[in-house]
Amino acid sequence: MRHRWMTRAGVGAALGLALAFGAAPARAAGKGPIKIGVIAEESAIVGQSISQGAQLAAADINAHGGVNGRKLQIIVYDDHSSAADAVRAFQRAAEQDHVKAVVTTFISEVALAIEPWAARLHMPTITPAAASDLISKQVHDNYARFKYMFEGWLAAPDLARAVCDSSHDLFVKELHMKSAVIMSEDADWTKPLDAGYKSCLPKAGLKVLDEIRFNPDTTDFTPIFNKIEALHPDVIETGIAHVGVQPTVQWHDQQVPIVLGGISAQATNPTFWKDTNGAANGVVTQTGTVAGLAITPRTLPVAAEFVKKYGRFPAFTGFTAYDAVQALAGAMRRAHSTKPDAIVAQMEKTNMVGTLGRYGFYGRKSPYTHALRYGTDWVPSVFMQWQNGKQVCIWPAKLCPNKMEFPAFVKSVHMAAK
Amino acid sequence: MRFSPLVAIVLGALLFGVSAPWWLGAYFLGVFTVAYYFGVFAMSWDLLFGFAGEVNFGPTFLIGLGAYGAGLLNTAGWPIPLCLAGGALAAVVGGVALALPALRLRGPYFGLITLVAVLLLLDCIVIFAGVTGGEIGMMVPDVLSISARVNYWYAFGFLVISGAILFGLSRSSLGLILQATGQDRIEAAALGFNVTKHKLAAFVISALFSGLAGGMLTFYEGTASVDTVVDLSIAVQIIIAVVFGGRRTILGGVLGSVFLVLFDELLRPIGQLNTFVVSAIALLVILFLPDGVLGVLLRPQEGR
Amino acid sequence: MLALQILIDGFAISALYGLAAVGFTLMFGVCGVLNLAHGGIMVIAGLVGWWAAADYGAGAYGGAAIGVLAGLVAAYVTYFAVVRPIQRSRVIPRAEEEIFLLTGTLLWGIMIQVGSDYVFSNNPVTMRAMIPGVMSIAGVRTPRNEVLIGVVCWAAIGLLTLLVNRTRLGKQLLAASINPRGLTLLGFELSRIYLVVWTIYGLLAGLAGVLLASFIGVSSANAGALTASAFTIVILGGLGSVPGSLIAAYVVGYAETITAYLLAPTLRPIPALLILVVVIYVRPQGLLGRR
Amino acid sequence: MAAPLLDVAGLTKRFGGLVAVKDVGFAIAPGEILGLIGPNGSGKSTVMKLVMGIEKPNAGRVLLEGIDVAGWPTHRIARAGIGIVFQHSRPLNRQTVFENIKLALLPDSLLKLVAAPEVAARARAIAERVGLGGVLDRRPPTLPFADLRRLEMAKALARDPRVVLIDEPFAGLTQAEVATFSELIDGFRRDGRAVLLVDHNVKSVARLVDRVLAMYLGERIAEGSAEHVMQDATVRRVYIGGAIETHPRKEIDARGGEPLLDVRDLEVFYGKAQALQKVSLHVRAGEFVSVVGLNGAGKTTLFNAISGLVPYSGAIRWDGAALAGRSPAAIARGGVVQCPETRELFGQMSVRENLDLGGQHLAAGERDRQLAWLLDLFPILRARERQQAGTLSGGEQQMLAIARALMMQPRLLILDEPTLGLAPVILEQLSKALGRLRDTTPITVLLGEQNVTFALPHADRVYVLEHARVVWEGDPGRFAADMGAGYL
Repeated sequence: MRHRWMTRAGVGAALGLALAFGAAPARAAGKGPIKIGVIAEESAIVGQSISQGAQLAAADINAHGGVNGRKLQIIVYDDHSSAADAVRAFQRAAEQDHVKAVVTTFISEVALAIEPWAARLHMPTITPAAASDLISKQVHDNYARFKYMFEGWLAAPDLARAVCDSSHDLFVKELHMKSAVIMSEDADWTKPLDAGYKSCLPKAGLKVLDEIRFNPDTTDFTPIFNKIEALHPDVIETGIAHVGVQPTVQWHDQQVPIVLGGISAQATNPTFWKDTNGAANGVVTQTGTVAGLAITPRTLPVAAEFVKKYGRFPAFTGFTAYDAVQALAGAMRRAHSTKPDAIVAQMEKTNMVGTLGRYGFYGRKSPYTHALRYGTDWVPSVFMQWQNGKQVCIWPAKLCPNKMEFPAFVKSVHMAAK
Repeated sequence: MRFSPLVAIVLGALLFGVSAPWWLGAYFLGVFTVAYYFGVFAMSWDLLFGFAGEVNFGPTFLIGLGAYGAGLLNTAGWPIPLCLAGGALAAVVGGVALALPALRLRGPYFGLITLVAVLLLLDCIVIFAGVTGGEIGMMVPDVLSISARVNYWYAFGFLVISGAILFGLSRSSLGLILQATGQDRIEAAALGFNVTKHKLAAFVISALFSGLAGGMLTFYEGTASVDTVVDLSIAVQIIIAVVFGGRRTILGGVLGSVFLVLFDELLRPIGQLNTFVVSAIALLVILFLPDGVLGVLLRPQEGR
Repeated sequence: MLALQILIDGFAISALYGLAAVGFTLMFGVCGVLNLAHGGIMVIAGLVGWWAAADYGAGAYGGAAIGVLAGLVAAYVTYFAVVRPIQRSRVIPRAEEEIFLLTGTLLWGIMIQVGSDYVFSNNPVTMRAMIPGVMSIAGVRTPRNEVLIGVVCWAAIGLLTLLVNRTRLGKQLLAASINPRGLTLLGFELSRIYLVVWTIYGLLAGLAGVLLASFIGVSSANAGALTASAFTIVILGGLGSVPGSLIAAYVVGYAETITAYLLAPTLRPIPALLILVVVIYVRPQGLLGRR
Repeated sequence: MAAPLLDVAGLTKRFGGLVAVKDVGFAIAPGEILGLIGPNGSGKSTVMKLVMGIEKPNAGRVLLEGIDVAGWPTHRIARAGIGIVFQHSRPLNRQTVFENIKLALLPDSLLKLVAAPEVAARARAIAERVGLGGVLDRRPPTLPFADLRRLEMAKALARDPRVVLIDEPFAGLTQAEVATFSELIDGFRRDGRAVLLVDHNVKSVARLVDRVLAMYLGERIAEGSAEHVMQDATVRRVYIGGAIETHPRKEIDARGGEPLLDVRDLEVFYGKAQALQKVSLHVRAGEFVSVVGLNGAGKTTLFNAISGLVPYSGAIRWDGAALAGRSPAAIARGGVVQCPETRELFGQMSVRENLDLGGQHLAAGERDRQLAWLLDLFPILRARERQQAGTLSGGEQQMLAIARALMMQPRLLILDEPTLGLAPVILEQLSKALGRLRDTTPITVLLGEQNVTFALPHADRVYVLEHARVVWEGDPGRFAADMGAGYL
């Protein structure tokens, strides 16, 4: 009896020792490669593209000699799109794996949960897709504390501007449309987006008939479409990312006779046509780029590499993550350091040719400090339309000569023309 | 007096816990910090299930109330200690609300109600995403500390105190009476015990510790999210931790929690599939070792 | 016009809710098992059906058939790998079998969800409409597929009703739900009856998953929500009561549709939950449940 | 006689439409032991629950030392001074015997977390008194059955109740143990407590009680000394039935050869309680065998073992092959069909549906013939064909249960306690049907009964089961002479 629990105690001690040894290498963070953490949801294509884009950038950088004589190493963490998992992964990245910078998430709420941790742990952090203006607003309002956070994609107010600019050209000038309904999921990033829509769409020539916000859990969109149809708008300007497949398929199956435009993040996925069984035909959305489009000289080579390495064209986050890592590497090079404050100072000076346009951040005077610059001289923001299984670029006209095409049931095109 | 294996295990665990900050890296300290809070969840659940005999499938209802209650108060500008108290109060109110049907219903119906309570809380959080952050999570302004060590000590201290209180209660007169009411409420009443009063007490105690731990976890992580404190998968994790560690042992839940959290973390390199593997292991334990680890370790004692 | 629209829209979604719930309630009624891997099984059926139709080239109907089959296989695995070992275990105390079954199936459901996450990603997918196009019902434009789904759901429910009430096998199922011991004494093997129920259950869940994929789409992330929704409906209708579940499915379906039309789409799930809370406190056995 | 400690009057309890207890009253003085007897379903257990507050009475009063406690919650009644010893003991298995007794001594308080010091001494004293002094540190699962019953006694004693209710005090105990328990209960009398012993029959409690109250179908049928009640005509009719008739069939007795059913040395345990002890019996093809015995003697256990529903040791052979290892359903399909005491009808299905289920194993034509024959045998079922089985009267339900079993065309029909809770006029109909069954078909029947008058007329042979053992075997003609007096 007595020796029996002695063995048990022995087993316990062995377990403890194993833990101690397991933990020991963690302290020995030497002069090896410079580590960059990537935290995103691997099960989602948008998230997977983030880690793939980052890996690709690191491979390119390492092929050209690395950074300050050291290689870049990407460490990927899966956050299952949960704030808590993301924070836990962030802590692990900072404290256990000693990364020097973090590229994370396409969800604004997750980015907002990470932002205070970036501040607390002084970790240069960039989100390649989260669009909420709150992220950059916090940097603006409390620069000393939050300066470590960067938005590597257009903030929501700029996204709204892009939608208004393109809508003016595409829907008002070309199709003579007059009215729109805003249809957005209830999330942090759509609040500034909707506000932007409401202020700039009328200026662009589209009267806003209604704003419909819905639960991101919604699966049945029939009532929403019926409600919108009753208002007889010419176009539905969306702000959707959590949902995408379902509203698109139901729009198609129910033959809602109204153009579906705005921002539908899932529709930018190359797999969207297959996911919707072709229901995406005719859908217009804002995106980063489409296959075959050369926004800058870097766009096509990176896209080609991506297809070569991962077998398919990435979601737009593949490009933004690629650019984010390039920007971080550039900042480290210029700073000759991996110290957080030095990286941040150099990041702010970034002015490079990215894959989606000229890459740089708004300064401290802008209300959106550290958000990506929007504009024809910077990132122009491309609009695409699904046409017979292909993503076709339709705006801006300078880059995209293609015409819009709509399925026969979208009657609002002809009604407006008359 | 014989030196019981339980004492040896507890002493070993305490030694491990106290010495850990000197030889564990910051990150693993963080892992244990989370595991300790889960340990309190598990102990609170075991008090209700193992002693009062109430199968509560919704421990996360109580935890979520505590976490979100504390978080919302913090957003409103309250200091952390008051927020924790407020969150615990919210959880206790929730515990009483759960106890009311529990006292009227038998069999599967009570279990169902606890599940519905979680769904309801989940929907409320999603619907009022404006204040709660919805499915993604709510950021709270304050954290306990940003030092992994300090956080570890908070969690460890909280675990030891809660463990001592809950284990003490389970071995006290109240624990005896609770077991009697849990096993057969008619017989317990015939022995002169007011079953309603004692069950209510069990719910309140369980809710109090669940809510406190939920609030503490929120202020450790800086966020309260559905995925960490409300989701049914968390309830499952708690139940599994208890079943794995040993039902009706109170302390077994801590063992199970540490195992689950640690394993989930150690298996992180295999990527998305870590949850799959941990679930599979837990399923096997449930199928083949229903008495749990501590149950097996302590078993020889009974055969005297 | 609006009323008619609500009537038509609510009908199909309610029928789908009903179909997803009857298998679940039948399982509890006859076998006493609350299968918390329910949503996972539906998701598997939908995802495999989509895969077979889109990638494997089985076509809309072939994909649907393969999807239903996948649901059946998933149900069998649930039974043989999780439920039966727990029921036959010598080490699990009988009194605690219930909680072991619930945690076991819940764990298994998580494994299904994470596994299909891994294989299919959590992107929502939709199966091609079996009959594309729209038709006009009293002036309301309705997709033909939605009509088809309503018809198929009710055909399946009708077949199930016929099976239970009109066939010898059905009588055995009914008898097993009332008094399993009595049935044993009449020389019927309960294990065979349980296998039959799991088969019916697998087919129903598979069909519901496939229809769901073609109506509103499925994603591995839906697994928990689908279980919860079936569960809510079954509690509301009364555990084990098939007609109760159907009534509850329509109550929930229409409550949601009406809210979405008349109040706001964001508030959609609220009324159904409020009804549920009231029912639980006032009539915990559900609308048609027996205690 | 001293003023009664417990004074019950006009106690009535209805469950839905069923009146389980109707206007029952009794009084127990300090130091007095009252036996409350009645067959299963007579309402005696309900009376006990009403006194203890486990069920709430619809009418009547329960005076404890002059205070009406009727309708109080159980724990208040317990605090007021009534203790109960349950028949099925459910101790806390993870705690020691000492802790189990200590539990019963604890105050009903949330705040007193540590037991008062005198509690331990009290617990030890009580343990000594009931004979558990040597096993204080053991855990209940390791204790023999009798000690578990002692533990129940100890728990009831802990509260020092003025009134003690004891349910089936001697069930499952050996003769030697019965003696020590009798002594223990007698001790309660000497303490000046009022004791209510609840049991199936007078015989087991006769030596102990001062008075006996007999119940049947919820009503009091007799009261008085044990001898008086045993001689009471109504009581005898309830337990034994009227005059015993027998109709021996000579040709059956002459037939020897291999028995169809052969039970050898059958032993069954429920946990630690022995329900059957070395029981052997056999039934030959075409025979009508009755097993008589009071409730709790082990009849149902015997039949359940034959049907494969409970695990057993010993051998049960059917038609020359062992039944062990076959599923209950397979045994039923093999021709051994049980019509259980609980009837196990499908309450929400119609009479016809119940019968059809029984006949599902038969070919279509055969099934129709069997159904027609059975509806002739039980004409009342023809009239009720579309009615839900659950809404039938008790007698009709019993006939349906028998008919449903017969739909399977059994080679051996096991009938367990068919008379349970039935009115005399129904018994007569049932008896006639059995007679016709015996005389017109080659069926083999194994009947278990408490009611001797019902069991004997058709029997070819009789076994008497008492206290888990077969104590007598013979032909019905000799039963009255050998067993008639000692049966009750």
